[in-house]
Amino acid sequence: MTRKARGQTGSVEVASPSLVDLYAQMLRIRRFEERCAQLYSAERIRGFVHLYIGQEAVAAGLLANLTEEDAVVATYREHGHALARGVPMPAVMAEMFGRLEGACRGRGGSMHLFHAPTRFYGGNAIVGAGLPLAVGLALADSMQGRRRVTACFFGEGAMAEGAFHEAMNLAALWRLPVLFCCENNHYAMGTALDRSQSQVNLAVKAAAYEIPAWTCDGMDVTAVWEAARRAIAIIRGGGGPVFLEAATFRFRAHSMYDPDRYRDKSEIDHWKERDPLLLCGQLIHESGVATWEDLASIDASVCTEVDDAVAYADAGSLESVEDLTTFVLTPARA
Amino acid sequence: MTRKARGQTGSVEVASPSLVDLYAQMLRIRRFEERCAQLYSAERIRGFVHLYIGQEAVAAGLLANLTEEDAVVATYREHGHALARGVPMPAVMAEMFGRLEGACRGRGGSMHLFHAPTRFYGGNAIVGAGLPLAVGLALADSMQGRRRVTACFFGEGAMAEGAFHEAMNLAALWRLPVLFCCENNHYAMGTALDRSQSQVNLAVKAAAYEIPAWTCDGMDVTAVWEAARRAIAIIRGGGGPVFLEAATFRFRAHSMYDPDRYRDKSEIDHWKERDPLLLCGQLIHESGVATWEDLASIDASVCTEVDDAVAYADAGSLESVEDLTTFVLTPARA
Amino acid sequence: MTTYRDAIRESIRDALTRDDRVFLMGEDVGRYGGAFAVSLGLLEEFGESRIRDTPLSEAGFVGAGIGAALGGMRPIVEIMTVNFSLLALDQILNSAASILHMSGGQFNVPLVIRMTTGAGRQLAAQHSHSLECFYAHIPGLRVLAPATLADARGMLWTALEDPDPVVIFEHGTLYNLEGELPSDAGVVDIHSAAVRRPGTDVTLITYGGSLPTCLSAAEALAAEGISAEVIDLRVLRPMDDETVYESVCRTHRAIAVDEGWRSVGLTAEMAARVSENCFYDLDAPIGRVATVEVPIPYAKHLEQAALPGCQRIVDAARQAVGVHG
Amino acid sequence: MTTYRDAIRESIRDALTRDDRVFLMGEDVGRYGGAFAVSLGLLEEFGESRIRDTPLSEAGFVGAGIGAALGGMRPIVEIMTVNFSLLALDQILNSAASILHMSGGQFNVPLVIRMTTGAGRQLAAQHSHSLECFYAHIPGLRVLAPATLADARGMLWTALEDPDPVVIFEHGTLYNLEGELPSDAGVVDIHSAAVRRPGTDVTLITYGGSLPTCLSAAEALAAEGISAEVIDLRVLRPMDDETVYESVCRTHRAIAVDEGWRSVGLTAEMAARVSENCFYDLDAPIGRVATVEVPIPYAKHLEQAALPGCQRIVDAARQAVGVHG
Ligand SMILES: Cc1ncc(C[n+]2csc(CCOP(=O)(O)OP(=O)(O)O)c2C)c(N)n1
Ligand SMILES: Cc1ncc(C[n+]2csc(CCOP(=O)(O)OP(=O)(O)O)c2C)c(N)n1
Ligand SMILES: [Mg+2]
Ligand SMILES: [Mg+2]
Repeated sequence: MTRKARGQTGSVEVASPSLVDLYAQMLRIRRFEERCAQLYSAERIRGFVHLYIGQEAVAAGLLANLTEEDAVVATYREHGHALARGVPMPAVMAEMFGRLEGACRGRGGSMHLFHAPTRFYGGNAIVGAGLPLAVGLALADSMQGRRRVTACFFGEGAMAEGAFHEAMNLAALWRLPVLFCCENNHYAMGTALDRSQSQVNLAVKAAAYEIPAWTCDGMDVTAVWEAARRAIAIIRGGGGPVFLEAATFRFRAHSMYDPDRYRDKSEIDHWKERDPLLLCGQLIHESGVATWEDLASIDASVCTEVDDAVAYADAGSLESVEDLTTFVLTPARA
Repeated sequence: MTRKARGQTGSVEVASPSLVDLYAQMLRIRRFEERCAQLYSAERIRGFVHLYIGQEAVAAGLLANLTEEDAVVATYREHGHALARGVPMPAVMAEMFGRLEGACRGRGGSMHLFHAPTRFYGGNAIVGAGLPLAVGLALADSMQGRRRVTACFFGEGAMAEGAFHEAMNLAALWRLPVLFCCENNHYAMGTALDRSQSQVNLAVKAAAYEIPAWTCDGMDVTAVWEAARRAIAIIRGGGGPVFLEAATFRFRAHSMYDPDRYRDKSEIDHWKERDPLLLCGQLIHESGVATWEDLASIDASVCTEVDDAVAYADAGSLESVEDLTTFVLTPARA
Repeated sequence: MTTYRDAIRESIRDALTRDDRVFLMGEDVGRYGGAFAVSLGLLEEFGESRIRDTPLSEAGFVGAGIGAALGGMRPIVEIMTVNFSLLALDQILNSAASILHMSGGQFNVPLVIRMTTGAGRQLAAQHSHSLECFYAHIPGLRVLAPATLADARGMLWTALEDPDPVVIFEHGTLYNLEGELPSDAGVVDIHSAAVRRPGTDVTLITYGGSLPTCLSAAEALAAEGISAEVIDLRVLRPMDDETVYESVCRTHRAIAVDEGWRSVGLTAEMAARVSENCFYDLDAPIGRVATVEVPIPYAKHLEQAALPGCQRIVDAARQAVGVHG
Repeated sequence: MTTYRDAIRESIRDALTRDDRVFLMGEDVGRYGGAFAVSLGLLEEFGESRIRDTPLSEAGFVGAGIGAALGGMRPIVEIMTVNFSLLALDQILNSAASILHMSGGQFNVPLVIRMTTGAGRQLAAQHSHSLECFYAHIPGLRVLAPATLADARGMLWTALEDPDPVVIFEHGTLYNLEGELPSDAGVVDIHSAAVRRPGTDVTLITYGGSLPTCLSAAEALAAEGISAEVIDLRVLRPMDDETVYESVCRTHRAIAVDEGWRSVGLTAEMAARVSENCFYDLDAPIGRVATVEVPIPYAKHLEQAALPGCQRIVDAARQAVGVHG
């Protein structure tokens, strides 16, 4: 995806990505995570791993609107956001292997991907805790007169946390440039939205903070892209924060530990009919911008990218145990 | 004020208090606190003391709707709620003197009045922390099939806390019998409402939780009484929680430590024109239910009640230092 | 054969059957069956009202548990893990632990809070905490750490009979612990520590998830002719001193072992009490084996290097008895 | 003559003048002038953006401070008092203290958090906490406790130059402390403890609000011919051991003094370290003078009975040196 930012003050324009770009981005996430699942069973990856499969359109569509200068705050379900943001796939895979070559030298793992070059601020695994961080990143930008946007992703379950409430109020009160993106996949672990929140219309809840809020189809990458474009135009224009709900669904269990007893197969199958890759592929086909063959060759190159990432991670080294306590406090520069 | 409760299942009716009763109740609070202020300057009362003067109509009007079986949760600004709920004035004054005869044996002080006989659950001094307690008290009632109401008082500043958000959602989700009463006195210490919340229409904010919510004139005791009556009818009818905003104002500083630099005298004077005692007195006069002389004699007897409370507190004793650590853990009954 | 997980489930089932004021509340305790499958099946048996799924609102539902306890119920509130309990710490300290005292003895808070604790499963910095020390610092709480099947089965029962708030820590690595449990297993005391292995040369003082590690360390030490006594504190607040002092005055040496971070943690309290009260009986300084002071890293080799393993305990014991090599 | 309060205000003013990335944020720091009048006048001087009043949202604005630090600012976040800091503890532990490590060294969090601590003003159970021990337990934080005018003036400066999160505790009873301060008073080190009064018979180890109490205790002891050395830890994390050990190895006796509750608090860590490292130099067990384990009562005589007063310190020191009377 081509991005260009016209400095700090001039207007910022992001070239629209092609449908094929978006498709390729989603496919990278899908194939990467399918491999992660295999590697988890093979015990090459450990800890908690939360797959994003089914939700790819949200990260791909929204992040295509950001410039290098913008920032991203995500959750423990963030492989997709990291990849779509441009964190190199080998660095992500190596991190999950616990390697020194990983994005965080193996200290973070699947739930804590951080990447300075792309301003990717985690990888936050305390539900709701990322929202105040995003508010602060945006506060820094607004105090420094920078026209950057901070995109903050979280699930619908997080909206019950006090941190959501406090962060929304602060962002609205101070008119900060935050794009709050709620990925409503309808479940928080085993808890369905209507059993966790009295207000199931999430945009209505967000609007109560005097924040412009709307919903988009989180399975249609073009719909997400368009909705995010609108939101970011408002934010960059100084209109303060925007709340965007993306209605989506996770096709896999909450984590690799989850037997997924609480959802009917029928419900999952119903959503799979609107698999974001399927929808986007059809759109591409209908619009004729590419052929099924083209998509097949994209798949091939994506698979190669994943293979290479695994090989890179495999060949990686381990942080020395002597360095266990580095990065706790920074040694005083004598 | 006469109260009667027809047991746990039958319909519950509370006789309407007379205007004069309400006036007397407010006057008890006013005179009590005027004396507290003097006693604070005289260093007979210490610690933090938050006066309720100006807001009397809210506690008096709302609590006149409760039965003995109902519960009350208040804040650190709770002298008025305690008195209007029926906590004996001598016990409240003795508590502020730190006496063994105080409502809490001198352990709580002004900010922590508790009283089992009237189901008065504090006296909570962590802003917002009382709301989840109220939700739990109501949960206990609903699980036990009791038709009680829990009235929970808090300030508009507390609505920015995460605890407000979490409690409102739980109460609405579980349709619990809580009356959330926000006493909007327009300031949280030195912070005006519009500088602390993006949404200054508090009922709109509350309604976003799918909770019936409205505002009443917190300076007019009859308006508060009527609004609370409506709310409690819904709650007792099984309609779940209700949010009631009472628009009011504190005539004194936030606490005895506060120089009150952040408010114009003109703003305070403007509100004093609608002093709840003044408004109620006029109403009584116009409606002719009592004469100025009657009100003067009420004042006289209230002053005697306050004198007696002070005398009682004065004559009180001190908890023995040997008992310092009682009420930390209950000794196992051998 | 039963497991630690099953023992806890049985004791919850017992309580729900015995007393209709008891209910279980927390995130995913119902439909999901509990993040660690502790409450699996209870929803079907007791229904939605008593096996109550909550939203993600730790402060809210813990506070609601406190209120429900004040309202006459006997709530068992599950905080999924200690890592999330900080969000409810204000409610636990400033309300649950303080109301009895602030009210001058008028209101007890008969609340039981259960949470999983500990590291060892490569869950990284935010999901590997052992913060028992924070709770053990708070007057007004009773803090328990079941490390055996009998305690997993019995402590909850006794806790529910306590009029005051009780916090129970279940170490994540213990859930699959297997063993026999008499069918009539029931209440256990929640006041005293227990000697889990008698010994004469050195006392290993520990609790919870570190008990198995200390028992293996004692085994290894025995092989070298060092007889280690292993004490399971069981109750982290209020602590039972007598059992510990009696042991140390016999062995003249002690090692405090805890999976929490070292500074201002539980090993500090154990060491401070013993050195204050057994001063003239100690032949060596009290060793402290705790977690290295670093946010727990994800990589297995780094995580293992941070945690107190068998070897570090053995080395500390050797040093205490003056054996080096 | 200046006061502790003025010294802090001056150091904030300095920082705001020196570095435009610095700003002060918290409840009532602006219009109100700070709950303890520390920031009085700064709003008029620096404006609303840099003297930023916040809503009642401790988790929210502390988290925002962390984010702002990540975004290149140098925030000074004021939590009105330690009593409310529990609402932000998750942000402080799981974000501020952990991000540098979780990110493998990519992101520092140059945040300074200030809060008032302590009891003694009859504010009762919820407003009288001394929870420094919780923060001193957390790897990734630096924890400071200025007890003198020079430290009140200098520690904030040094803290703002630190790339990592620093938590500063200001004891409420110190704000009116008066004294002389050189107009050029500036940075101080934030690594070492300081001997505030030299002595030969016993070492009193303390910090913050208990320093004045220990100095009066030393005075009283001197009158009886007992020479007490008084050490001000200054830095609660990471602790400076050398200064303490050097002293205790000279005096052979030590008393740890802290206004926090006794169990699993800072006196435990002081006692554990000293008994571990000065074992063969100690002539008596280390005494611990801390707050009685009870929610602080409102009544003055009960509150005073709970807090570590001069007399309890004197008695502990006497006992350590073997004088009874
Ligand atoms: C504060 C907190 N409480 C509980 C958890 C355990 N937990 C992890 S993810 C999750 C569900 C979150 O649901 P949602 O916000 O909808 O995000 P999703 O997982 O659906 O993407 C829970 C309960 C946690 N990590 N943090
Ligand atoms: C969690 C918490 N933060 C801060 C404080 C300090 N404080 C006490 S009252 C108050 C203002 C509360 O305002 P509001 O909720 O409107 O109630 P009011 O005092 O106006 O009645 C503040 C900031 C506190 N007690 N608790
Ligand atoms: Mg979800
Ligand atoms: Mg107010």
